[in-house]
Amino acid sequence: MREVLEIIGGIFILIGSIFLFLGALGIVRMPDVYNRLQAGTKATTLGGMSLILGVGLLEPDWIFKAIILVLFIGFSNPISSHALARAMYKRGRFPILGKGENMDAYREVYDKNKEEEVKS
Amino acid sequence: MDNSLQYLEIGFYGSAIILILVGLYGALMKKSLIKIVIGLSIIDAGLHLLMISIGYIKNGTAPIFSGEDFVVAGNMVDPVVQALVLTAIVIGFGVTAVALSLVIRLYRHHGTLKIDEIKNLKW
Amino acid sequence: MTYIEYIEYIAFFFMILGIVFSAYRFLKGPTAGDRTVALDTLTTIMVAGLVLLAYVFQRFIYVDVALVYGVLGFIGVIVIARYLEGAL
Amino acid sequence: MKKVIVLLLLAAFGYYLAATFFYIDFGISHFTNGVRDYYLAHTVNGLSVANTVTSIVVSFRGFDTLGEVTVLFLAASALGSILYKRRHKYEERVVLFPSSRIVQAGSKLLFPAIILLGVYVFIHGHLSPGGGFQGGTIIATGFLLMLLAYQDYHVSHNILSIVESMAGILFVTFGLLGFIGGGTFLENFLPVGELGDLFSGGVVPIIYILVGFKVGAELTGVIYTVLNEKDI
Amino acid sequence: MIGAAIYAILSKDILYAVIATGVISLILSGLFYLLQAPDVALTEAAIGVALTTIIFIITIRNTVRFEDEHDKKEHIKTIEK
Amino acid sequence: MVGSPVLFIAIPLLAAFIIPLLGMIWKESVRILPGLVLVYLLTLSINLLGYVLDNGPIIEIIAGWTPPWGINLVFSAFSGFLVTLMLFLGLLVWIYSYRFKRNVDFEPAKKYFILLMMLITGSVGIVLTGDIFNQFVFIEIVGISAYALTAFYTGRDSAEASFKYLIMGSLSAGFLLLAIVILYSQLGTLNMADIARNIHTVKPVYKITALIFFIVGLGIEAEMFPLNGWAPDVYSQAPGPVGAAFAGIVVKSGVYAIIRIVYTIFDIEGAFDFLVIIGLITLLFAETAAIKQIRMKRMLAYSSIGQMGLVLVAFGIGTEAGVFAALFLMFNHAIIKSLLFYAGSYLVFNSKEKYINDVSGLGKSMPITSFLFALGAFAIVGLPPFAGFWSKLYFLIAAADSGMIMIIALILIVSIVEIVYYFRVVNKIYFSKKEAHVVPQRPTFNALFSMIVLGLIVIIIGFFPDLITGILHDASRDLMDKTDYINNVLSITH
Amino acid sequence: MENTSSVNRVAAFILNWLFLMILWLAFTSSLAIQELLVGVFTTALISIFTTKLFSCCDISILSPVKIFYIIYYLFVFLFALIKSNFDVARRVISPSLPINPGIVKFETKLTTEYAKMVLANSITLTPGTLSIDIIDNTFYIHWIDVQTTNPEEAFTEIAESFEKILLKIF
Repeated sequence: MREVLEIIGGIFILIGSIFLFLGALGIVRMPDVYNRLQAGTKATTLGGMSLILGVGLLEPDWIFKAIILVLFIGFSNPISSHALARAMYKRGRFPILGKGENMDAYREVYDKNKEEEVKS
Repeated sequence: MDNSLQYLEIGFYGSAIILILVGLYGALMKKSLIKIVIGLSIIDAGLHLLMISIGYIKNGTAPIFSGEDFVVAGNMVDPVVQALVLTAIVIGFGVTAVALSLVIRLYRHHGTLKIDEIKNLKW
Repeated sequence: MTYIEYIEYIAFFFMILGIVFSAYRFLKGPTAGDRTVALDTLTTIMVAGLVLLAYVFQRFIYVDVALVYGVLGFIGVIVIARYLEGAL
Repeated sequence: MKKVIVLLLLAAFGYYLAATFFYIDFGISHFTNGVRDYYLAHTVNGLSVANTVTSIVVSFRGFDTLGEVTVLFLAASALGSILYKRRHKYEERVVLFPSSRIVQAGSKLLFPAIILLGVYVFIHGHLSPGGGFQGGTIIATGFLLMLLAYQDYHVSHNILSIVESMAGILFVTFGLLGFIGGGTFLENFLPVGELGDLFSGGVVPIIYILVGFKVGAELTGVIYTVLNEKDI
Repeated sequence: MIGAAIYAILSKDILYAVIATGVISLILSGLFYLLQAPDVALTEAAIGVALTTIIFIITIRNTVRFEDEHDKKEHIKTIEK
Repeated sequence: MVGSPVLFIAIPLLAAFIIPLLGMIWKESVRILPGLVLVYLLTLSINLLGYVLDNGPIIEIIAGWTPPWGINLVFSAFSGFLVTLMLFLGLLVWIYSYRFKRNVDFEPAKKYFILLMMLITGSVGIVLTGDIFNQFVFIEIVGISAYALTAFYTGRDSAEASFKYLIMGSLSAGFLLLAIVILYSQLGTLNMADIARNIHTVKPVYKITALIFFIVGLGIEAEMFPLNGWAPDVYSQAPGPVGAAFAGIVVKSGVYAIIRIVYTIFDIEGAFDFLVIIGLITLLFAETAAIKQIRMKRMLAYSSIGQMGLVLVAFGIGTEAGVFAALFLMFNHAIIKSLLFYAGSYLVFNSKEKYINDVSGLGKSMPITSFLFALGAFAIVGLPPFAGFWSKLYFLIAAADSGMIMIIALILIVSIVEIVYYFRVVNKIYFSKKEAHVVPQRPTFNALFSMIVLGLIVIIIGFFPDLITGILHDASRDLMDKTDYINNVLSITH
Repeated sequence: MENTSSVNRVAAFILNWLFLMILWLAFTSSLAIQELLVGVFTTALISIFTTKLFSCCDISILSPVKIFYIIYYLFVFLFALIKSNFDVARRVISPSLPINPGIVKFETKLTTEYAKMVLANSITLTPGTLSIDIIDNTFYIHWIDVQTTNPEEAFTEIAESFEKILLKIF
């Protein structure tokens, strides 16, 4: 049983570290803030979760704290990246847009807010 | 375990001293008041790193006698410097807060953060 | 060296590479948002790294540090985001 | 030119520091009969506190901690007096507009958890890493999250100051209680208990809990003062 | 960490410098952890990551974000570009 | 035993924590309580001083751990004398500022009194403690309250002075920390007596480095030469009583710390010469700067720096007579400089720029204040019937005994410089035409009371110096006896 | 009316207490009697003070059906998360950076704040999407590889599978 857990834990750790690395690579390669956030959030969240879970599997006593940490990371990371994305848009850093019509649906909200600000 | 950390050990003193120097440079040379405060806090960071690395003992473990795996006292790192650094960090935070409030006051009074333009008193 | 130790080395290697990459993005990065993204990524990598180090040191109580780290790093990012939003 | 001179001076200073410190070898113990070994031995036998750092901070060098708490208290007072404005309204808005719904809901859910984490950290200060300062800081950070997420979240200034004062008074009183039975200031007068239990270490955890409350209230007060600081 | 420190000193935009101090204290507490000082690492993380950042940021809000006006113009130019 | 030295720290802290609570119920209590605390501490310290002079020093251990493991407080003749002096001056500062600026709001008044009390407590702690890191903590307490008190008035350039002080203060705190860590890494202990016992085992390079860092770190508080750029600005921008508190209390504790380091902890001979040199440089620099000043408080500040240089020179002589002279100088400086600050700040009360010229002709409209100022001026330059004369005399005798003839000559020249600039002010007060725009301000009753007390002390000590020399001899003997200190501290049992 | 609200408050208190108690158990990872006592006491104290804030769900969330759905949701979510990661990995590694970013919007039928938050978080963690803002019922999503700008189609593409389950839970 112990050996099986060790093997599974080891694989989890490996996967986790690779995804952490990919997340970091993603924020280097992507062209603008939003895409960087995409890469950074998803990859690091899964990477961190699986690495911590792997450690929890290796040491069965630690599993509760590991689960709490995993839940916490899974809960807080998207919130912070959402807050950051919203903040960047509100500052007027518009995303790079791909080919297609009406690609930026949020722009109208932004323009409306700006108008109200100017009025007041 | 030993090997993986061995390469890191060489740099601790060095990076601490470089941090102190960088902070000193900032505190002495920069024109902006906030930069000066940042320099001070970097000096503090370097000092704390220096103190902790002095207390380190190779292959030591933290000075905590935890319940499940009782560790003998022989190979514990120095707890005294850790206590000192704990105190120093909190004090440093207090000083930083006071410094920044003074910066706000100065900005209100002079409308600028540049140290060259704030010289009603001779520097 | 056992199987687990190999895994640890590889994991540390990847994490250090990750730290280097996010540090690059931090130093390069044209806007404040990019830097904050780098900070966020760095925090997550560090949390994971701390847990792994706790395993390497075989001290259960070290995990507390990682826990606190996760909480506070998150709040730090929120602080910066709120400033960038113009709410402060 | 000035830059060059300063850089040269800094280089000289750095060389001096490096020359001094590289002779203090890294990773070995430098002295034979220092206080360290006594602390390590007596934290278990005398106090039955698992975390030696805690026992040093609270008991062996407890006077430092008293001073340190005072420094924070003074820093809070100093902030108040430096940034004082006569027409100061506490009802003033802390942030300009509320944050998005996601952050609001998330912080609502996380806030009790963060407070619990802080409490856990300072209650277990004598068993695991952490203690009053760290726990207090975490609690203050939790309040910071709420203050940032909501526009109309308020912490009562009076309650903060009462908590802070009471914790401080109790700290000093516990110190003075050490005089009971011909003891000294801050001396442990409670049974020490079993190592590793939650109820162990005599007055050490009690004092650290008080420190936690005090630091939490102080730092929340500092954050609140600073957040209210705005040009009208 | 040293890179972040040098960056914090040299950067013209104080906001970036503040974020850099966050990075410094992040890595610093990692080093404390490596040096077997979890208490200190906890303190450094607790104080350095959120509290120092908020106080610095509020100072920036109440004063100015750039070291001088020239930098501000440059910054606006890069945003518009 | 009548009390415990730990009360000097514990009671003010307790009061500082109680004050915000009481202030919610009864607003006047924030002004009264600090005074009561100071009165209590003053009586306690006088009692303890009497006990100590008869029975030898009191060593107080804290938390039940004997030195070198725990922190200890040392109340000996030397430290007890300084503590009594500080508390006395602190009480006068409190009396003086009780109604200073009647229109100050409740909140600032509360903070002012808390900070003032903690300033005094921190200075007392620096003097009492027997542990170098504990001393660092107290220095930070003093520092933070001093920064806040300097910036107390929002109208002036006080924030600038305070910021300058803060930068230098925290840099010096860094040096202090470095010095502490070097000593700790070599000896593994932080207790002063334990360090002093084992200092001979340390390699000289670490000893010298640590000593230099210590002196640089503590020199800020003691207004030593290259590090005193903050002093004139702070003195001129801080509220009047706070300036007096700096000159009388904080500087004393800084000098005490340096002296303790040089005399007790380290055994380096060259340190004494170093003190003499640096003291002389400080003295010359300060006096030449003082004569150029056109503002009242800056002049007083430079004069204060000069006096501290003189004290350092006296300590640097290194003999018991020298220490005695230095202590006498410190005592006189504390009393007289406080008097000068009190009187001076009322003389220029309503003047916007605080020029010396603004005091012209005030001798008629403010007779008592002017008289007291003149008294202080005569005393501090060392005119015969007053207190300053005796201290300078003892100092010259001590210097002559050690064969430092050059120094005597220098000191006499400097004294002439002092006479010039003080007499210029006195001359302006009495023999110049009154300037039209300056409105004289009558001192409040409290201020007048504390000034008159100080003036009486100046006169009494001038005529009966033997009142104080007994204690001073005991104190200087206590400082010189290093082995006794070590034995006393380390042999204490629980 | 008064009665139900107080009942609700008690329910929220109990839920909050339970939540914190589970957290406490996980933090301490021990069942020693002292830890439990202190835990019960502190968590009760904290939940008294924070009940007003803690209003995510009523007591019915403890019913077995809902718990089943929560677990089911977690599985769906985990699957999506893993898929999204491989998606990101593919995009990051491939040299040509196959992206076509844009912002789309769609409406949701969810009403409570918490449900929206969970949905937004899930969207952030699923393939190629990042929620930027919620205004009333409209989600604004940054999509790394836009396939359609039509709100309904975007909804089916991104969020439908989650929303179905969330509607059952909240």
